[in-house]
Amino acid sequence: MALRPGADDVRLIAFYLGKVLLGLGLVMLVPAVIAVAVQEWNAATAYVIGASLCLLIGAVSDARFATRRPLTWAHGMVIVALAWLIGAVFAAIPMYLSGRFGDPLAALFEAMSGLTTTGMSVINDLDHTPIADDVYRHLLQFAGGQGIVIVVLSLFAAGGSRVATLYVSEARDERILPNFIRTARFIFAVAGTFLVLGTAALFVALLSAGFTPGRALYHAINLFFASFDTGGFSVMQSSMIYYHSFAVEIVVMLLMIAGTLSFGLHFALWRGRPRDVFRHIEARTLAITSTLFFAVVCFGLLRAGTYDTLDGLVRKGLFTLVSAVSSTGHQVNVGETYLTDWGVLAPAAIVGAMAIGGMASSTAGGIKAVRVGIAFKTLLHDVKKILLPESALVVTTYHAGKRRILRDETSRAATTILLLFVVTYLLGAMVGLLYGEFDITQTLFESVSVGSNIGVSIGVVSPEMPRGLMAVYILQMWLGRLEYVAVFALLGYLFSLARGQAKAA
Amino acid sequence: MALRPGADDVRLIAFYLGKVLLGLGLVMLVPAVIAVAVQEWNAATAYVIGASLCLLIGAVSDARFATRRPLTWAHGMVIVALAWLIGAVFAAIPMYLSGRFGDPLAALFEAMSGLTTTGMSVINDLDHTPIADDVYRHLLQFAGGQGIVIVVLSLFAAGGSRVATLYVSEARDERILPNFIRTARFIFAVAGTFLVLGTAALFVALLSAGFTPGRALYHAINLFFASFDTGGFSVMQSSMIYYHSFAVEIVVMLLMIAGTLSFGLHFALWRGRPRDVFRHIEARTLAITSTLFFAVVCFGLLRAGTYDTLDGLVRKGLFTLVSAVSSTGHQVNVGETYLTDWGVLAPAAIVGAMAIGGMASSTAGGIKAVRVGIAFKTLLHDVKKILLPESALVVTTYHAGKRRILRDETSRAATTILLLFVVTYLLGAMVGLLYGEFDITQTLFESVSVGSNIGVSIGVVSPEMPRGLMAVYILQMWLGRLEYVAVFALLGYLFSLARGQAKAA
Amino acid sequence: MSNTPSPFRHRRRRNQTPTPPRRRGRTRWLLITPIVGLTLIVLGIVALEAAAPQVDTPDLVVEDLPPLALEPGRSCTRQTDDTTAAEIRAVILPGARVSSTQVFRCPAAYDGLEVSYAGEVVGEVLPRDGGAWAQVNDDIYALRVGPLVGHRELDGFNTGLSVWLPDGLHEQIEEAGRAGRRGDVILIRGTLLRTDPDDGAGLTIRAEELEVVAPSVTIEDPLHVPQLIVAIVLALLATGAIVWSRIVARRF
Amino acid sequence: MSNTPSPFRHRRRRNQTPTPPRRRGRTRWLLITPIVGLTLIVLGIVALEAAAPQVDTPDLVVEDLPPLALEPGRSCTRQTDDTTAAEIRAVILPGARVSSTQVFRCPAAYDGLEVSYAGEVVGEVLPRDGGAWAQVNDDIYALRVGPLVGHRELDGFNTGLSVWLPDGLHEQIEEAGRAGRRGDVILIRGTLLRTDPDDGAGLTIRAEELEVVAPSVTIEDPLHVPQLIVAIVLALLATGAIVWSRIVARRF
Repeated sequence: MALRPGADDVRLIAFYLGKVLLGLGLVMLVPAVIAVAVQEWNAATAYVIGASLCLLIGAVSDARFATRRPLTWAHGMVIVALAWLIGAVFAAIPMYLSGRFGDPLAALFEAMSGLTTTGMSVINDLDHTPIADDVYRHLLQFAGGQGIVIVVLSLFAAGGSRVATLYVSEARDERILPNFIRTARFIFAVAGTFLVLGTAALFVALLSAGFTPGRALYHAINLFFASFDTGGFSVMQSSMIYYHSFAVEIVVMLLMIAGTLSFGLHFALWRGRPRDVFRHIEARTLAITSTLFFAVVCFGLLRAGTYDTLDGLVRKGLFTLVSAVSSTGHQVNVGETYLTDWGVLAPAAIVGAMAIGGMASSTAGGIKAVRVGIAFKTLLHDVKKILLPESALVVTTYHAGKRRILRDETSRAATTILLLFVVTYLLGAMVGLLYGEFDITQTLFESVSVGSNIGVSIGVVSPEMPRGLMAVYILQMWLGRLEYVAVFALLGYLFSLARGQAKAA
Repeated sequence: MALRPGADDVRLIAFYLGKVLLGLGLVMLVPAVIAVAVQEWNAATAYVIGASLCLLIGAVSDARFATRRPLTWAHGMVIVALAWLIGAVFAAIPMYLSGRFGDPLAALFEAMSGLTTTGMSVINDLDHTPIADDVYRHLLQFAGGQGIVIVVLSLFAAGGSRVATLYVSEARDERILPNFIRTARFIFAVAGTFLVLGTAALFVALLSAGFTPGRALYHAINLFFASFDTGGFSVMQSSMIYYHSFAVEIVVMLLMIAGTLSFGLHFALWRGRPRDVFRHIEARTLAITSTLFFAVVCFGLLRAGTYDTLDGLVRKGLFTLVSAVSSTGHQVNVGETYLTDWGVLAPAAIVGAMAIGGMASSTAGGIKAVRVGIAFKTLLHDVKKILLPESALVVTTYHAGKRRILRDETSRAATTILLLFVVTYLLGAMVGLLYGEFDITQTLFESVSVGSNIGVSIGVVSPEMPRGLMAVYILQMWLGRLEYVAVFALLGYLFSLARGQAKAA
Repeated sequence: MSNTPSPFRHRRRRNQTPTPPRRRGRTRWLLITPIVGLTLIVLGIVALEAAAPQVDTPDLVVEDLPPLALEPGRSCTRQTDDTTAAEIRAVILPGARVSSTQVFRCPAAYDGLEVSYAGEVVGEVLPRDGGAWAQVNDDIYALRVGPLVGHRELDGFNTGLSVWLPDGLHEQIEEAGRAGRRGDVILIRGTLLRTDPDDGAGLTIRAEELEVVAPSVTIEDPLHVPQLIVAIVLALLATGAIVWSRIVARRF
Repeated sequence: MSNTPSPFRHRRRRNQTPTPPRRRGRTRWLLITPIVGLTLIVLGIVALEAAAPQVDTPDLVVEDLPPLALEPGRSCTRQTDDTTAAEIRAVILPGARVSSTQVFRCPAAYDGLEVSYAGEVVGEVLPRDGGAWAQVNDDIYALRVGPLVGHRELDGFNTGLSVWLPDGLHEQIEEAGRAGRRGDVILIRGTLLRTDPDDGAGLTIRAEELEVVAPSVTIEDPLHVPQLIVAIVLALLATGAIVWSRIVARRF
């Protein structure tokens, strides 16, 4: 990486980015076709423009930069970091053409929010949005959640082995099957199964909630993408409130929980090894922290007098917590009421749950339960070392697939990333405070929500929000999704490039 | 430590704790004498009772448990952890007898606050408090700040070498002179010099502020203890507001800064090596973070319209920041006005500055600049490692007395303690929220303030505060002062003891 | 290209032969092209969006609504500031018209009060036993400028309340709003419940009276012809590029 | 005592000879004594404090003060809630009496207003060029129950405002409050400045009129005889213990 990158490296990166654009172009064809089918002509032309631009550039780069040079680890990092950025820029094109965003930055926010499965929205007048636009927004979550980068590369690239490195740099370092292609196929199998089952369950629940079959199917598919990919976009501005149905809420909760399970745990469940799930450090951490946070949320809501029935605690408190932990962001309350009607304790607990987020190797965001678990074990380990004579050997173990010994590098990596997340949360909140319009509860809530790719909003994010803050939030979503490492690699790469250029000029 | 401690160990610990009580008893004789001199008879009897109890128990333990057994590292830790607890309990006795605290817990809070140089006060009607009580409160800061434990032990214990271990466990691990006794003498020389110079400067400033010579001397001595030992108690409830004097504020600021310099840097200055100060990682970290925080405070105050003059930014903004960074806690604003009149950004910046706190090996509290600096270097180090090929050797250095290589253990220790502080801050804030009376700005501010032994208050701490929260804050002050390690050691020790007892029973 | 894995490149540079200038030039070109290209694309898209045909929607202003009880309405915070809620509650007369924004700023103040509320029914009316749920928006798109179709009067999110319409009332609603259609605007009178036990503690209004104030209106989105032309041209170009790249790929 | 450095003591215990029972018993005794002792000390101190002689202070209530402008007064937050400040400001009549607590809850509302303020001068009056600074408290100790001497009516912190008294006014103050003395209670009228430029942007009242409402009062703190007796006994015991320990130490 400290090598000055040459033209060959840039070509290689361009080649793979072209592949990503090809994939994105294909995704955009879906709403284009739907728009034609429902005769939304202006939407149709917008998606054709977006898709054409992606495919055009993708095809040109494919033809011009075709290479058999192997990918290094550094290349992989840079490609992933750039793919999310450039992907969001191109994904924003048809959004901006819809006329529902005040400026290109807002469209970029929406696109980044979709691709990173954050699910914060800044769209104006969502309730009158064309069907094609709705489908596209929800589809972006699926594309981003199931890893547009990996998927596209695994489909297009000649051999699977050399793209496996991309997989690692996207913070999904748990390879559950030896072969990369087989892993990708397993992920697709899981997603496909859930797609069929989840959509069917939602369809039934929506039918019984009073929807007509056509609308029920439409809502079911969109809800599935938003829930299982832990996105959190919604068809109606009122989000889950719109459905007035406990059945829908239960299915959505189950899908959110499924979405936050790591692929590794899905694999264990798939193979009928539930014990692996219960012993896994990540599952345990999440179970413990979520239980604690739920207790605090309940205490806070009861004490504040917000809800005094089991109904309220479950359908509002538990649902919001699950939505936060899974980093989905579906809301059963209007954002502002977290500030005005939830007291002081419950929102703080939600912020805590959001900061931790879900599991690594899933579409969930946040610090990730595994890092919190390992950081906790590290603390215990260090305390134990204090208590024992210096000569004593302290060994700490944890379960992650199998029993593992806690190594110093693991500890270090976990705490470093954890600290980076915390620092980003705080800086984001600080930037929010700079505007003076919001108080610290609001800016902290929102900063953690975007930094963890959650999407539950307390009302700071809106179409009218300050543009500087919007840019910071876009950055936070990108950093949070990539978990920093790939971004640092990109910065290092750009730095070496700039140095090379400066000399040549 | 995992050894089951026996009677010999308990005797050894009791012996040294007795020494600590002897020292505390001597401290209490000072207000007793003053009370007699100014004819405050009830105060006099209260201090005689406190001093007698300390001296009685100290003398008995001295006679009964005298031992020449060497101190182990574990013993040192346990003694230090217990010394602050038991010291605070005995120090609270004359306070409670003054009748100015609603219950013994409040008196314990005040005593712990003084000994740990926190400086939060819960005394009722401070403005009518007898002179002896005022002197005692301020003296406690000096006793705690200059390390009652070390000092007493270094004076009483036969040889200096075996108590050096205590010094380390109190988180002052930078031995600046090879010999312990010489180090202690140097610390005394520094404190003595500052005592003379600082009190003289304050005396002059107070005379010109309109005080009579007698009252000026009285205020000067108390202010010196509260400022140089980064305590923050005050003679009048209105704290620094009472003096209406920029000159007093400037001398106090200089004393606070002197108090937050580590003994190592004092030594460098003393020896005429200012360059060592500027290169030191801790000085640099503090300079950079304080400058940034000051910029944010100014921006926040200007934007909110709180102050629009240089006067306001310096005498209110800068003073409060210095008071926070040095973990002193002198206030130039009434606590509640931070909430009602400072906007949202400036208080957040103050919280950030308080969380970091001052330098290690000083009387300042908080995470400590050296840990923040090392954690930052660790992050840079890890990022550099990402950017370089795996085979490359990454070496990060920092200055601390001399140029040092950043070792993994140093990084690990720094980040672990940093995380513990952050977790404690958040838990303390969460407990505050449980009561529902305070919002998150208040509980976070106050939790960080007590956890860092600062003492700036936004109004949560008061004589009427919830008692559960008060107990939590006492714990936070104790943990913050000991920086966790000694407390963990104590817990481990108690655990092994309990196990031993359980079997014997 | 050197293989020295050092971050201190400038110190070492002197001892190396410079990289061939031609290659360096190509790298620069490879970096500048995408930046220039992206800028052009963004500018083009912005220009295209600005050229969209606009529609006037003055006839969508809903008039003759009762005035709002409070404007804009203060915020309260449960637990730490309950007095504000009490003060607001004290000034709301029975049956006064409230807005959704007001209610969200201080839900506790309105809990259990009899209020009026006016807005557009959006999405769909969801029939249940004994009545139906409707989402009723009272934002600017509902009451003033109409759905965001063919015009650019952006005013932020939709805001609205959930309304329970018992049998006998919801039948009056003909059409709910969706893309290109402003739904029926209704004026209701009912009880506002902060935690409706029949809706999982959701915030609802249980309507008792309903009046359709304005019928639903369909708005044509005029065809954006320049966008159509650009789309056709780009689609042709993209098809061509893909065909070409397939040919190249076969050769590769 | 074993030297095995393992945290898993219970696993190893079986293979060891048990520690001699006598020593174990002594450890327990060494642990229980301090706990029992500490408890006894705390109980004794609490009992002693409860036995303190009390004084009645009804004559310290300051009467005939004008009523407060607001009671208790709402809180505002600069920047995020400036409307509350404006609302409070609107209802304060010129010269109305304010309390320090009110002012701290919303300093912006009172900035520049002409107000009355009543309280006890505490500490000392600090003479400067052209006048003097005084700290004037209006808490319960100042206006109702008197200094916390000989009674136990605890009511929290002192609260008060800084007052600038120009020459001609501060001379009227005879004594400021301190331990065992309630200072002069004064009623002033003046301008409240949120950021007084002559006081480094401090919050002050610049007085224009002053009236001494109640003169200073000295309160005797009655001697706590039981406490005196306990002190003498303990002091003798402590002296004895120290002498004894010196003797033991010489032998050691």
